[in-house]
Amino acid sequence: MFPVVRIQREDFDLNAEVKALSRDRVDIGAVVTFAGLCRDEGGKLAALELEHYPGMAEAEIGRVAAEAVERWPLTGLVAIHRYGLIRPGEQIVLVVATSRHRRAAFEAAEFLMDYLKTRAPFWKREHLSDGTIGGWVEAKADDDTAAARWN
Amino acid sequence: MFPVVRIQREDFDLNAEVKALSRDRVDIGAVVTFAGLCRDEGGKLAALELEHYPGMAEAEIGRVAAEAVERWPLTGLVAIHRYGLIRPGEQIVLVVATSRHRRAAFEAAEFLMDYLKTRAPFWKREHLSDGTIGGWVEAKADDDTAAARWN
Amino acid sequence: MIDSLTETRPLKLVYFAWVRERIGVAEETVEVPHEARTVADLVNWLRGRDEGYEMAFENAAIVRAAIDHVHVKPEASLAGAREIAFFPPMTGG
Amino acid sequence: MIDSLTETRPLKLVYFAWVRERIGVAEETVEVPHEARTVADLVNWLRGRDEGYEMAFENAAIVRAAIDHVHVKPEASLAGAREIAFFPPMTGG
Repeated sequence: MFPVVRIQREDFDLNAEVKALSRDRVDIGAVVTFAGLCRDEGGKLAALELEHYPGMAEAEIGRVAAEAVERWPLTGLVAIHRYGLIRPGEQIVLVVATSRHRRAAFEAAEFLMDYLKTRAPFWKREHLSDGTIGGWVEAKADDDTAAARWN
Repeated sequence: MFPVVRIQREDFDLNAEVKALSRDRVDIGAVVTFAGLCRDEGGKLAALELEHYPGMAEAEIGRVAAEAVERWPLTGLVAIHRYGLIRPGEQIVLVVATSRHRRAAFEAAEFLMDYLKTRAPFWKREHLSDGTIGGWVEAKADDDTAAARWN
Repeated sequence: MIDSLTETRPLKLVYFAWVRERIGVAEETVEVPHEARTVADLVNWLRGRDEGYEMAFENAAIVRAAIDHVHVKPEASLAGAREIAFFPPMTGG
Repeated sequence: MIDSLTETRPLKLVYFAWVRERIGVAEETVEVPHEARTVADLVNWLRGRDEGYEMAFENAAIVRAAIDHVHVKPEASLAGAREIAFFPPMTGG
């Protein structure tokens, strides 16, 4: 099984990705998806701008995905991360993990998200509702703690 | 937030359920879905027959969903369970949990599935590829262990 | 003792999966003696009715019960129950 | 010491987010003295170049580095590196 990793400006379709992994298969028992959306933070935010490191973003998410494939008996794995300007309510990131059993699919999806948060070279900057450009979003210690759980 | 619980014979649409929870909202950061599919067990199985206890199935899943809403700060929660004859590759069960942050959405979805496995009044019987009706699927100690994690 | 009307009351019982198959009916309303106060009493009384019940409850600890759509333990009281269900451990999801 | 051709080599550097903003360019190829053998050496040398670099690396422990698309620690060797990147802690996902 080879994980699918895509870094793209355009939106993605959760349903199409799930269908692509499960079509014509009868050995999958569990499909777990995670979609990360842009919040407006109570009206404060007009958009998030996502900068990324082309080349390394694909490589790094690919390494994390390959590690997930090593650790859990998956039948499929997809990771898609968008860059550019993303408005509240829009999708930023998608992970789909399929497996025979639910525990592997849940764990692999959570693992991928935790690592993606702390290792994938993306940086968020806030565009505020008043038209100004806010600061760069600061990394959260919570996310490091979450990623450390898997060691 | 009031969880959606549906017990139905017909198939469901993952995408429609996600859209229903997230449409016109800008306060959701995380959408986790779990779909449980019927496996063919290496060609052995022609279908799974799912018997359920009408009335109690809705009530019990409703209680588990209400408990998830108590425990995690969710913005939305859906649980759908099918009954009747379900063929390999078809969907059996769906859980969708949305929240501001990913940890709550992941945990609530896993909790709901673990409890649903051990407390929702459904029973699976195997219909075999050779045309005969196999036995009732036995409950797994694994599932009890998984549910006990949340106590 | 069980033949007087005042000493029994009707209870609606429902059965699922292999419990249903062994007993041979999906639901029934039976006259249960007042002495049967708990789910465990009811199970004991049912086992004496015929071979099907005896088979269904041969490993009584494995059979689950619900009163009015809520899981209960063997020691649960039958008082006020409208519908009592017996079924194997659940295998949904 | 740094003015002889043999004592420097060109390195391609790329910067992201506020590291990029403070330095003022997204990428550049700079002549780095051979004495700079590790990422930490390179950071120290860059800080001496001008105020922008000094600001970018003022809290050097916070800035992350990658060599040829792989995260590395400050003590990582620059030998054979084609592209060295500096950026703040990641905030994707």
